[in-house]
Amino acid sequence: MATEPLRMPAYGAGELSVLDKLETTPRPARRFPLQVWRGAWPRLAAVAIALAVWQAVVLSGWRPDYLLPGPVPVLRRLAADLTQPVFYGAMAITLERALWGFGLAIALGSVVGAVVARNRVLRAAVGSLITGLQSMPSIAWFPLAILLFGLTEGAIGFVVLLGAAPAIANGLISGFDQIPPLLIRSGRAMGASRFQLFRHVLLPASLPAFIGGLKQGWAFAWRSLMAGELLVIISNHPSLGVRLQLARETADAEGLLAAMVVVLAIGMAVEILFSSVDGTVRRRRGLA
Amino acid sequence: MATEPLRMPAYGAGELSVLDKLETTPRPARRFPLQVWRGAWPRLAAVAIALAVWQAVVLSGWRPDYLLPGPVPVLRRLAADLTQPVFYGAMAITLERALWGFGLAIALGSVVGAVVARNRVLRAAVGSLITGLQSMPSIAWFPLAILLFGLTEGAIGFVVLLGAAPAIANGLISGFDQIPPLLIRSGRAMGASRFQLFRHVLLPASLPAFIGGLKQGWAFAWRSLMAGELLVIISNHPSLGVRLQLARETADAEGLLAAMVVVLAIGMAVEILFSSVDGTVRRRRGLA
Amino acid sequence: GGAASQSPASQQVTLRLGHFANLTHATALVGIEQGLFAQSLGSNVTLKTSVFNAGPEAVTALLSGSIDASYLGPNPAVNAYVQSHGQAVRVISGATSGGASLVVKPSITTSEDLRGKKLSTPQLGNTQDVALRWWLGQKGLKTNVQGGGDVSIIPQDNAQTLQSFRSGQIDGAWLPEPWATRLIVEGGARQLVDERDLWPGGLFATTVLAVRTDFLRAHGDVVKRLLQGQVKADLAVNRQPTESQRAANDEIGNITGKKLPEAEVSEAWSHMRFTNDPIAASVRTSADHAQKVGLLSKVDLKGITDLTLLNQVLADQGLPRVSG
Amino acid sequence: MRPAVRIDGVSHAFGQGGERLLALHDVSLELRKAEFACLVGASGSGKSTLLNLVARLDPPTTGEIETFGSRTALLFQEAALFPWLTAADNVELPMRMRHVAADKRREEARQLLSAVGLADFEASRPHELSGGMKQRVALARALAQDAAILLMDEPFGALDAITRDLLHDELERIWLERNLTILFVTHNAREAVRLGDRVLVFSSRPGRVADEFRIDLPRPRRLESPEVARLAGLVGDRLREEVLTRGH
Amino acid sequence: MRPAVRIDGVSHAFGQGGERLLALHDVSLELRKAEFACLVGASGSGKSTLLNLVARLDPPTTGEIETFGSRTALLFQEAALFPWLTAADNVELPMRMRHVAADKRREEARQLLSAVGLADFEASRPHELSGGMKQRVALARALAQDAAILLMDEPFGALDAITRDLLHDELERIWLERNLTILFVTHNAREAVRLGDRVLVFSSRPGRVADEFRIDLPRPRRLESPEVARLAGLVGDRLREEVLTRGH
Ligand SMILES: Nc1ncnc2c1ncn2[C@@H]1O[C@H](COP(=O)(O)OP(=O)(O)OP(=O)(O)O)[C@@H](O)[C@H]1O
Ligand SMILES: Nc1ncnc2c1ncn2[C@@H]1O[C@H](COP(=O)(O)OP(=O)(O)OP(=O)(O)O)[C@@H](O)[C@H]1O
Ligand SMILES: [Mg+2]
Ligand SMILES: [Mg+2]
Repeated sequence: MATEPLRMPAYGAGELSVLDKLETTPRPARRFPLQVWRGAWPRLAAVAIALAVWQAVVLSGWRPDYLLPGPVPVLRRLAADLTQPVFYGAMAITLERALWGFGLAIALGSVVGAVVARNRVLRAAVGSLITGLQSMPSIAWFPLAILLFGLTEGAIGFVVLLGAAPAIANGLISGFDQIPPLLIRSGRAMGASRFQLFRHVLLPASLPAFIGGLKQGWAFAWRSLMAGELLVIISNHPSLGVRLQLARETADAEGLLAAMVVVLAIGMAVEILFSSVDGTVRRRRGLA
Repeated sequence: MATEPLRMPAYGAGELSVLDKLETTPRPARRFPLQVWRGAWPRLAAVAIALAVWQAVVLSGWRPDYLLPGPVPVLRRLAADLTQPVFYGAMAITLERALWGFGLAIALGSVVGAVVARNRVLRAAVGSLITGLQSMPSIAWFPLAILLFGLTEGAIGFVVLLGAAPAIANGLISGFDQIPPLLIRSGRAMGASRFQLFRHVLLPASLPAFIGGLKQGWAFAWRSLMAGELLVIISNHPSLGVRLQLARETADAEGLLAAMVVVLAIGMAVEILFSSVDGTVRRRRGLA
Repeated sequence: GGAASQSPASQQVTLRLGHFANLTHATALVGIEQGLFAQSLGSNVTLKTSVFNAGPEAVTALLSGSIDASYLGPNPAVNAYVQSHGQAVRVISGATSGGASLVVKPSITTSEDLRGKKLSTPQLGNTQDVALRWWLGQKGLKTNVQGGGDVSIIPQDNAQTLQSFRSGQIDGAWLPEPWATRLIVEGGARQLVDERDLWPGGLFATTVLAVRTDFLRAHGDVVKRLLQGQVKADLAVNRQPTESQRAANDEIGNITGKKLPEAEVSEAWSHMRFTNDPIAASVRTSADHAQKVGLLSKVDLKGITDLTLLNQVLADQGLPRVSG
Repeated sequence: MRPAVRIDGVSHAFGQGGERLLALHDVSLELRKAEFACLVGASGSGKSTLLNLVARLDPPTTGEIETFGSRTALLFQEAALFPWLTAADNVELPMRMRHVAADKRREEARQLLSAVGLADFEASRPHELSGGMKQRVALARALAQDAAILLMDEPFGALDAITRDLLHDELERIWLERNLTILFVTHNAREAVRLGDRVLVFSSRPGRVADEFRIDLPRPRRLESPEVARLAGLVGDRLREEVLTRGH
Repeated sequence: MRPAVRIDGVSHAFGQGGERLLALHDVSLELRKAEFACLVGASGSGKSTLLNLVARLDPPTTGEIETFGSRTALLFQEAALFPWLTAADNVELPMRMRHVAADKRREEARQLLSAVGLADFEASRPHELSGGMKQRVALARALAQDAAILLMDEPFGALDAITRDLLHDELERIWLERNLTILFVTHNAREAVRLGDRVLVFSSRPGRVADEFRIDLPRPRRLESPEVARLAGLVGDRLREEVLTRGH
């Protein structure tokens, strides 16, 4: 295909001198710290407002402070926890399990979702089963997890996997469902094989929806993990799930709230991560 | 705007005689029972295969039957349950709570999602908080639920609401994010007000993604409910969540599996409902 | 009775032992913390402990062979026995007795005052739930499983009970330790009934040691050495209460990252008694009561205990045998 | 007299920093009330960009655009129909937004659709329509907006000559009847001459009005008439010159 | 000699039951190897439908289509670019699918893009391109498929006259060089005559080949030449007749 380029007006990328002139118009190139600040201030404001409301409720004396402690003692407790190495051990264990389980769930969920989405019979057969599994509470899987894996990390992983994989599969399926048919036809018209269509058209086209599915999947994984961590308690490193449960079991309101703050912070951090990936993806394809 | 129609070739809907001729070609109009059968057989096959595998594992003697009962005793137990009025009472209670809680979650989640999605500052502020809340395990909300509502149905509703609303809000947000910008511009070019844009463009455009979000929300609602039902136990009609928990606490494998079958069946029924709505929506806009 | 078969001394055996991280499991906590189990088991047995959060997981683990023996409450032990048609487990020793009471608002002083009130128990059909219903029945107060009757019984989670008691939504509860004490200390409740007063000799099972039947058959010698450890730990707990309290609390701190307040430990300690006797009679009586208040169908608990090895160990140490 | 549209020193750039692309540079333009102006220019010269700015979909990087309170309707280059609405509902939507009574808007939608030759396709959804049919529904929808200023981006690009001819007549009729101000982008110089009071020739990147032709031919004009062909030839030559000299 | 494409008694209907719409009725057609056939017809007459069938994107309701093992490339009426790929990546994709080496395909994509006048826009994403630019990227992508049969659905609809002229030359050159068989849908009768060996006139709903014109003018032809204009007039008249007599 030795197409010799035709002599044709090569439309340039604009006249630089004019662009330079435009640059002097009031649209300054944002500097980096400014950009960070623009992203951060609404979050900080939200946190500040939330803390203020919380403090106000506590100050109003609505409930005694052993039932509803204020932000100050809770944050003090959290700060105390943060000085203990055991806390970091616990966090490390929990996060490791979360990543492991979530990673497996992504793998399994994607494969199942991909296979099911494009196959009419399979979809009719197991499509609804996926949602059925998704609505199964984690504790129902405990006995099976122990039967299959004993008291091992595997059992926890199993619970997390069963919690998150259906959500991810569903996310992928609904992403596939929303691909404009023209794009698929375009891929087919190119002579794409089944796999190529998959790899080069379906997957990238459904990426934004898939990221949404991953976000939901993460939430499922995390909640399943908080429950599943009660299966195996590692001495000396009580995982976050165990901390939460212990705080609840000992009616330790401060401890519970401190643990909740940690859960919230991790959840928000993960969301920020997903959002930034999502933002990049969408900006690239002109969706944002 | 009294546009008098122009005399222009009105292209007809095709020549009927030719269509009649085409009708005789081998593409028979499907009859209704046939259609139902086409939808049902893969599901039935899947159930049959699942039961067969289960039975095979049990027959292999891998685990004693008090740990892993076979499908026959479990289904017999389920059948026995189904003859008891107390079972239906329990189901009624659970389903009522689910519908209530899910309904509230839809309302709250949609409003929050809609407000947050289209507002840059709010989105930066609470967007990640939503996912943070979503990853909070239900049990963490128990103390707050009791503080706010006491030992009432309200407390259960609260837990379900907090479980499902974030998922629904996230579904709507990610649906909005995926709307082709051209459609939004098209609405704006029509002079749509903020609300009209919302009502006539954003909402319908994000409907398929929103339905996906509702599906995820349902799963969250249901799982939260299974946990939340342990908050307020009505002994007379042990709700499904309590049944599940009791079976677990008495190491009653048969009972647990019977309850799991019920959960699975309900989850699948709900999915079939959602799917059919989703299918209609997508068919209408040429996505299926 | 189980025959104690011998595994060759050279063979390395792993004993997987389960327990909870709470005070009713003090014997296990002390035995582990002070190395008494490891000592008795000897060098060719590897001890692996698993901490459970609640009974159901312990039972599943035991039934599925993920652990070989576990300290647990009488309810889970009975469940494991009944569900496996009397095959899978045997109770081979006791550990703790007592430590449950009815605590109520200070304004309530007699059983008559309970009329029309709301009381909580940890779980529908568990030991305390049965005890409360039985006791109320004896006092002429009617209850039913629907939560109606003269006194309304609301089974709920113990932590939740403390919270709802503090916020005035219930009037009292029949609870195990340390919850009864916490309701007294943190909620201003008073003790109306100490469950010990209702049982002959003040003894009723709170924690027992159960072992898988398979393991008992295959490694009777190992189980016997485990029981030697249990007996040693029991002696320690009874003879040096202060030191044992510290050891138990240390072990709880090890596991959960947080120790209990010392006052709470010693208060709760005083409500319990530690004994090698599984007090199976109380378990059977409780099951009878459960049946009578309509919570349980008839169960056959004959053969749930196997005290042969325990009595051998006790005899070896010159201690009195237990009858179960 | 006040113009209908005033575009004053408008420049527009896309992107940021080094990646910036100047799409329009210092465009100034006035449209009289009830004027029919056609815009021709090379592909990528910034015609659509200009229309988007006039419709206030984006703010210009510099410069000012005024429409003096008149509402604008924009017919996009792509049909941009709402896939969840039938053809008739798509046409009705702008009327719903203006709170036109249901009866009235149904009737008008029907009339508009039959005016564009789609009387039988009221109930069809966009995905069931051919490319040219979609474009015609979009035209009907733009006309349903009842705006004083109509911005049309190659509205007849996907239509056959005959349909196009008929729609030229129709558009001219509506333009006269409603006193519309129209800015009409086309690649067809004849079409521009056939319809426009004025033909603006756009130069390429950055877009600028390079030249304009006043068309004084009496109406009705015919696409095939020699005068139209002659003027179209002039426009075409001017555009060719503009495109070819500015290349490189 | 065996034809390149054989369409034999093809009918196609959309929808089901009473809602059925017959888009094509009993279309039979053969394309010789290396033939350049143009298809003109009213909007909605079924031209796109026919192209979709030939590209095997849908099975015809009745009838048969054979392409005798040759691969087909379809240039859709809409550009149908992949929004997540840059212009260059879009053009490279069909080569990736054929496992062309990375260097080679990068080089060829560059050549194809500069052939359609988009050398400076390799790195742009579809949403950053104008309508005509998208169409040109799609053209480059179709050419990158290296198929023996090229199905083109109004590929130059959104292009200005000058760019169109240049691309006519380019397409003709490639067609000769690669011995392509081309089925080219257009609304522009002149374009059809300028390019085609044969011009097929499609009648409306249901679509059918109503007439065909063999164009024996020597190449290279010029769009403005009087012979092209004359033949285009004939084609246009035939189409007009077809459209107007078949309406009502
Ligand atoms: N969203 C965008 N981001 C970056 N560049 C853009 C964007 N939209 C348009 N451009 C660039 O601006 C220039 C003008 O585009 P525009 O769509 O206005 O052209 P046009 O005159 O309408 O062309 P056509 O006749 O092909 O439709 C082009 O070079 C295009 O690449
Ligand atoms: N997916 C579909 N479902 C139902 N009807 C359809 C569908 N696609 C096309 N049609 C109908 O088939 C007929 C032919 O459409 P087609 O797109 O082939 O026309 P065309 O000749 O390409 O028109 P144009 O020149 O406007 O692109 C039209 O009446 C159209 O409404
Ligand atoms: Mg344009
Ligand atoms: Mg078409």
